[in-house]
Amino acid sequence: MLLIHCPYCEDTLPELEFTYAGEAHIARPADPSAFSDEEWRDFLFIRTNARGPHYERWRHIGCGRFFNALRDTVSDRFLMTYKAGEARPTLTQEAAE
Amino acid sequence: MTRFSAFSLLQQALNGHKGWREQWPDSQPKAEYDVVIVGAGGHGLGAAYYLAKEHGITNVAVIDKGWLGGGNTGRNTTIIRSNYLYDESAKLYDHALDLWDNLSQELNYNVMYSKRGVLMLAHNVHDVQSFQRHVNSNRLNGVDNRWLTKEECKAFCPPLNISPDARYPVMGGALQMRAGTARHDAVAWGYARAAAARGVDIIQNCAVNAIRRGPDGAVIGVDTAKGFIRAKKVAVSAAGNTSVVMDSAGLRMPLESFPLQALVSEPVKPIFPCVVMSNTVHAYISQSDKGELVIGSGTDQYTSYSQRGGMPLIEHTVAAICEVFPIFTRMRMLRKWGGIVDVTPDRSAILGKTPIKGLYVNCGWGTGGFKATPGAAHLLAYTVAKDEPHPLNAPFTLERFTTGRLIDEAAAAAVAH
Amino acid sequence: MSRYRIPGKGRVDHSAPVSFTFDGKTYGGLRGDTVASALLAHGVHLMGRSFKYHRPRGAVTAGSEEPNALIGTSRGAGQFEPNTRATVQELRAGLVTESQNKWPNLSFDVGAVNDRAYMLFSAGFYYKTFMWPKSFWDKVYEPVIRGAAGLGKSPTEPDPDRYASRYLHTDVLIVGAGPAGIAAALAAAQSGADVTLVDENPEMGGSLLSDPAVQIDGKPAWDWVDAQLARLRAAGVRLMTRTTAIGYYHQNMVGLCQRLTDHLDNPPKGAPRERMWRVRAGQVVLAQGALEKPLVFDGNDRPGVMLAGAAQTYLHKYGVKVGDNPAIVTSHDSAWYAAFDLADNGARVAAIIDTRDVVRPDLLDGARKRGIEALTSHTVTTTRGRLRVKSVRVAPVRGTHVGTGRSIPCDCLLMSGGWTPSLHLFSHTKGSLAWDTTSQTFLPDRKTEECEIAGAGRGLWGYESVLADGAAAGLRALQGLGRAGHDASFTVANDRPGTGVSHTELPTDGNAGKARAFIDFQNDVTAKDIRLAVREGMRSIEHVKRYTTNGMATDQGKMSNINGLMIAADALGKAPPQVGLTTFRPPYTPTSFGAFCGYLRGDTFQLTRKTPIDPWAEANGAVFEPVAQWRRAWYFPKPGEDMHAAVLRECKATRASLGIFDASTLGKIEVAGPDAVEFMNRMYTNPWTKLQPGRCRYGLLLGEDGFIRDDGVIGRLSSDLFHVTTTTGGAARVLTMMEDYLQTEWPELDVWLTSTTEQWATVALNGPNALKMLKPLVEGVDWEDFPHMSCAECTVAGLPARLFRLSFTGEIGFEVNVPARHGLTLWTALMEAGKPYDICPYGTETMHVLRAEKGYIIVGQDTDGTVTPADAGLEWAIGKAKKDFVGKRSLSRPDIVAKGRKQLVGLLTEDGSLLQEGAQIVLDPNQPKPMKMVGHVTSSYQSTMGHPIAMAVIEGGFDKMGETVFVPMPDGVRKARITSTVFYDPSNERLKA
Amino acid sequence: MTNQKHQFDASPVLVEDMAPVLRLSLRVKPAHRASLGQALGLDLPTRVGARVAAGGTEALCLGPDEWLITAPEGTDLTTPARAVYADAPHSLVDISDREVTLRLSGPSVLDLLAACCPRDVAAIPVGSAARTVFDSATVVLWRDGPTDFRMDIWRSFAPHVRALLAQVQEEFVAGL
Repeated sequence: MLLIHCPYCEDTLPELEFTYAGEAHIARPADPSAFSDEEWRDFLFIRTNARGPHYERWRHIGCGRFFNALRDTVSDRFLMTYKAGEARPTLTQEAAE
Repeated sequence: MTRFSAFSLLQQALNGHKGWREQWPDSQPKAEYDVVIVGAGGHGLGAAYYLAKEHGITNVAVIDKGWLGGGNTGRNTTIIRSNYLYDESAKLYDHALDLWDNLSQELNYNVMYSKRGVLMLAHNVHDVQSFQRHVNSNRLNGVDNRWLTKEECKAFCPPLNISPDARYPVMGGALQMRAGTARHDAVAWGYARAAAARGVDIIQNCAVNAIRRGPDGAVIGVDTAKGFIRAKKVAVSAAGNTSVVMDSAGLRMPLESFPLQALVSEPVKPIFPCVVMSNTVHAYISQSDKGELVIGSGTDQYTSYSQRGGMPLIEHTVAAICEVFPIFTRMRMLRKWGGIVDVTPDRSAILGKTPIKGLYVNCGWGTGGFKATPGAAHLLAYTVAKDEPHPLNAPFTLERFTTGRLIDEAAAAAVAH
Repeated sequence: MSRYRIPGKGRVDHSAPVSFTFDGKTYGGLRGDTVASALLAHGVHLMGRSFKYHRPRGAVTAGSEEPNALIGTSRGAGQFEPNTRATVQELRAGLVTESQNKWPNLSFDVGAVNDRAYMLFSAGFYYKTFMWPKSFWDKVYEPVIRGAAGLGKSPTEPDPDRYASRYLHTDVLIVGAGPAGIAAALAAAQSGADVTLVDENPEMGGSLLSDPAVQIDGKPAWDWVDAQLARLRAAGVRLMTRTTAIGYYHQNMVGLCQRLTDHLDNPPKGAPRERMWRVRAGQVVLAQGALEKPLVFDGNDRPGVMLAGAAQTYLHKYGVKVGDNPAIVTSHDSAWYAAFDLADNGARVAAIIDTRDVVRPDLLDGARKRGIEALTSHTVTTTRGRLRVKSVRVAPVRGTHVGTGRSIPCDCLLMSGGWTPSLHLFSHTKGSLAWDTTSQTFLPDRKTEECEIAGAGRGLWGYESVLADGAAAGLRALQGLGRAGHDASFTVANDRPGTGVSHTELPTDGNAGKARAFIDFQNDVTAKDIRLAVREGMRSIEHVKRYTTNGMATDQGKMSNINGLMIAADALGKAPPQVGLTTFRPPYTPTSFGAFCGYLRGDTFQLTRKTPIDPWAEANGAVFEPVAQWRRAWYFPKPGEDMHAAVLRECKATRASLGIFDASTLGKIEVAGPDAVEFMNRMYTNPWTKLQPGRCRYGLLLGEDGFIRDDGVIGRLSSDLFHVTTTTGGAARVLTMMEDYLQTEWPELDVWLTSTTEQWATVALNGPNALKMLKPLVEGVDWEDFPHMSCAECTVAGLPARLFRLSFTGEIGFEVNVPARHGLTLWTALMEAGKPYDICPYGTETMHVLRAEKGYIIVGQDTDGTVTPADAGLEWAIGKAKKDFVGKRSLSRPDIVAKGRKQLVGLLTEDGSLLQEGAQIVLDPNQPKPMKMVGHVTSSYQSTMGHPIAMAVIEGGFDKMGETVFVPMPDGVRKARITSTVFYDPSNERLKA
Repeated sequence: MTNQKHQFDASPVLVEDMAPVLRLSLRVKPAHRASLGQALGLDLPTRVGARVAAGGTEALCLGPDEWLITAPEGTDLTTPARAVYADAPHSLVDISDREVTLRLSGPSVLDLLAACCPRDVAAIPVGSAARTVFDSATVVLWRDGPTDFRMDIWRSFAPHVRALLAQVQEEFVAGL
């Protein structure tokens, strides 16, 4: 069972208080009608499925907030978590190690 | 290759089994192949075998980053069935079932295909409606699947608890008698041995780092840990790692990889005569030839390549099994392990050509890949050889995610009201 | 007094006899015995039969790694368990045990014929045969193979025992309470850290309990252990015995299985049998020690052949001599001490046979002093004896060359092939191992978790170094927590340091082809099987393991992995690390399913939600159905009524006058804030801007993929307050989906969502008399301005209420929402007020029928996640003017606008028969299989109109109105006409009134 | 109810039903937290889990824009809140009946909670609270004293939680 740091509660808590919410930073287009079928497919279905650091979303039952995380999908180790709406942080070397 | 038979076994027994030769050589890569298959699981090895046998294409390499059969082929709960809801799925899996039926003889390798019957339990009115729909559609598709009352379920599987006050009372079930289990390792080994005998190179412990494309965009080969290997046709059959491999060819996939856990109990004398699946409580159980209860669970909630998986899910799976089969609480878990399953948005496979010339893909089997092994292998071989899909896998395209023609086995079971 | 028990010796209580039965025979033992030690005290070595060859076997170990001595244990009805390790099961009064995998009995087992034909049953033999004739596989071969499978028998009755679980958060968790673990605990317990020390055995002390002569800081080993445990207790350290660390999961989560009652004569009422601890530790210290390896030689599996360390444990812990006349064969110093201890306790040691050319002089002196023949550069080439070893054949050995041997009589043979660090838990963390050439073992290398490995688990030997290492590990753990502490040192007298060498199978002076040197005792895997597997092309240890089943027995390779690896590596001509080690999987030792279940059994397996009105339904004979997490009243049968009769009565009563229905399970969401209407416009397909406060509207929710996800009637209570209802099963999903969009996509909106599903109890009233009956009970509603699809806050029967006028039946209908605590009060008040109208309570089934007659869909039944609003004939619910809403873009995808989609229509059978829900529909009933199916029946009921009705999705159904389709069923083909889905009161006359 | 004498000889924990109170869910953006607080006469805390009390009214911060407010039944907080709605838009929803509240107290209460709460309950500071999970139920856990807790449970989940608590209590009685 993972331990996850909630950036809103500023507390590190067991996975059972969280639900996974898929890949992060896939913004819904302001005007979907302007999207081609291919662009819309990418938005709906295409996922990075990264082997290694993966930008993803979780929701904490405690505060009810969705937030973002960078997790290594090989070790399942969380490299960082940050609030929804914050820009995608670039992966620093030390964080990766 | 020594032909396997009771006679050869006896013969060898008398001379101390000195005469057995290796079942497949440890091949080193050649500079060029007609077809390179990435992933030496049952699907990839099988595809190589059918390429050689049915299409006369023998200059084939199957490349794997690890040992053959070391991925999901050797990590699953070996359930084989074809009683799927949508025609496309039912026909695809039934094709596999037909091949399973003769696989031991075909490969001269006993894969122990055991037609013990697969019983899918209905726990509420919605399940009943959904399974009736399965049963009826299967019947008209000529796929064996029939409805059992809860009493008939109990008679077919005595350890079953059909008490009405159970949290998830059994309201009946759908039984496919032709379905069952098989010895997973034997499938990989059998295909490997038969493919190697027809000249296929099986290259183990050789990671494929990238799929290389020429100026015209077509595939020209693969970069591997053992150097560049030229090939005009590359078929990717790498299960959980498909996204990563395809990405190297510049093709992003509608896939996510999740941990899937399974476990076995200590071996006991025969107690469990069939395979039972309960999608409502996410528990799948059968008893192996060795006597172990083989139990599968649902996927963990987060994507992962760790092949680990957490404790809570296993607790819920075991609890679900003990709720449906209360006599098993004093049985002991012997071993639990995890695999990585690649899942598509509609929970159906992708099997066919890609927008890239010479690149073919077989992925997205989710938790159901093992049962499809001979069928997927057979159809992948066809698609690669003919450069066009077989009618059976034609619906399982990448394009469906653009056009919206999904084959949504998951949604079809969607619960609401 | 049992023949092999040494009076007064050991840690067992000689004043407390305990009797038990084994295969029906009663034996006497002592409190503190295991079944194995008690049987050995009676000279009983034969305890089991092997899996494949049914060879007679005795206990080879004294611990949880035992592969041979597996027995069935029982306390009474439903309390039987197979495959219990006799070396672990403590005696308790009335314990009933039996041997396994034999017939008719343990000393004469017919299954042993397999042993005669062993040459046939080579590794992987079953892959090579049983294929002809094909039909024989199902009918003959497989049934026979399965019949032979398994060890013990499965339980056959439900288990009356309870199981428990607990979370624990601790600073330092130390696994293993041997010298290293105790020293680590002492170090970690400094400066007030919260420390937990666990051990799988009933007593802490580990190997020290088998080495009483050792002196630590001037104290005899046992006194030292007692003193340290007292110190730890005083320091507040949590000490847990009979507690096995079964798995090491992410981020220092360790699963512990604590066995609470299996050793008790009479467990207290309510006590759980086992408790699963889910421990989250800041730091973990693994001090699990090492496991002794068997030597691999012909006949190394006979009863009486045992690990030397085990014999030493039986002697010191249980006061049991495993034989009067033991022979010892070893490649490690440790076995010499076992020989000495046995000799000092009256055993006549036949000989110490050491494969090494050079042995420490002090050991040779020790043997000489005791008059024990010591044979270096020698090996055992075979053993004799049927159910018990009688003699061993001993021969000088130089490399692989064996000289002429001689036979040495003995009544047991104690072997030691050296020791393997127990690294199972470390491997669970995916920590890497490194091969140590000097000790010929794998040692822990790269760590992935906050953990330390101490003592023999790191390949150390001898108490002084192990104690020092444990203390250092404990200190490092403490520092890892950012706390300080000082290191400790221990002085050890009579220490027992040791080294040894590793072997593959030992050479034999007999017929090598016939030699049967066992590696995996339980699965009957021999050295020859490993070499055969390699010869057949199995190059990875994983392949070797799976092909031979080496290491797959219930000891999970604790006895066999390293020996198997050494031989595979030798056969491959590679160094062991190049061949690799199979992954250790949790659990560390087999763990009961019950322990994993914990509280998730029976009533507490998974929660069942009940409404405030549920008690009334139960008291009034309702039949219930599970819907999502809820149980809902399905129908209310009167005496003698079946479901069909009850439902038809409920339907008719409602249509004729008045029906009452508990709708409390419907999901309810309060959508409030200045941007509420904008939010609703974006989420739902419908337009909301023009909906006036006090009015309601049917709302349709899609997924972003354009398929129907949920629906419900939504009331606008004020300009910025919506009362949203969802399906029962959809409530949580819908709220999460809404929160997701609000938080992630539209954070700028001033609107908030609150679940009020359980704030309100909801009672639906339907029927021509609904209005008449309700009016007098209501205050605060202007009936002049309260048409169909209105809502208001008011009081009903004096209770604060939200009143909705809506209908899911086609009759005049209301939904009364009152605060949940008043739900039952409201219900009874309405039942009372409804008496003049013969008010009729109905359940979900009647609700389904009545809505179907009006063609109202049920999401999840008439839709299956692949249905668009157009498919369901709900395009009218789409706000055409709206530029965007969730799912809109997907509705214009090529295959969504394509012809021939399945569309929701009504069906009436020609012969007036009832169609089966889920029945498939075809246009040509005479076509061959596989048939082309054009759709299926989604809903089908006996209706109040005297004939059954059905809904179905059919390809191009809207253009097929009036056409005939066919429903082929096993008992014949039904003909049905495609109709509108609205069967009842199409003009909605009845809603007006 | 809550003021009855504790008797630990039966079991080292006491589980009691508490009388209903007024329970409101307040949602308001951080920018308007202060003015809402003023209107309600509370300085709404900003740290998740923190509580403030004034008079009989108490506010618990459940999230960055979410507060759980309790007060004696009959207290009118809606009117004052409504008064500032125009300048401080918010949502104030009566959820008094959504949950029921149990009081859990006694020397072994931390062990009782540890049976089904995955989080480290002992680490919840006295005087604060947390929304967390108890087995499969989402609950709000108020720590009023070292061994004194309140647990708000959705009404339909309460029987399940009570059944679990009862089983654990029997373990305490059995002494194992």
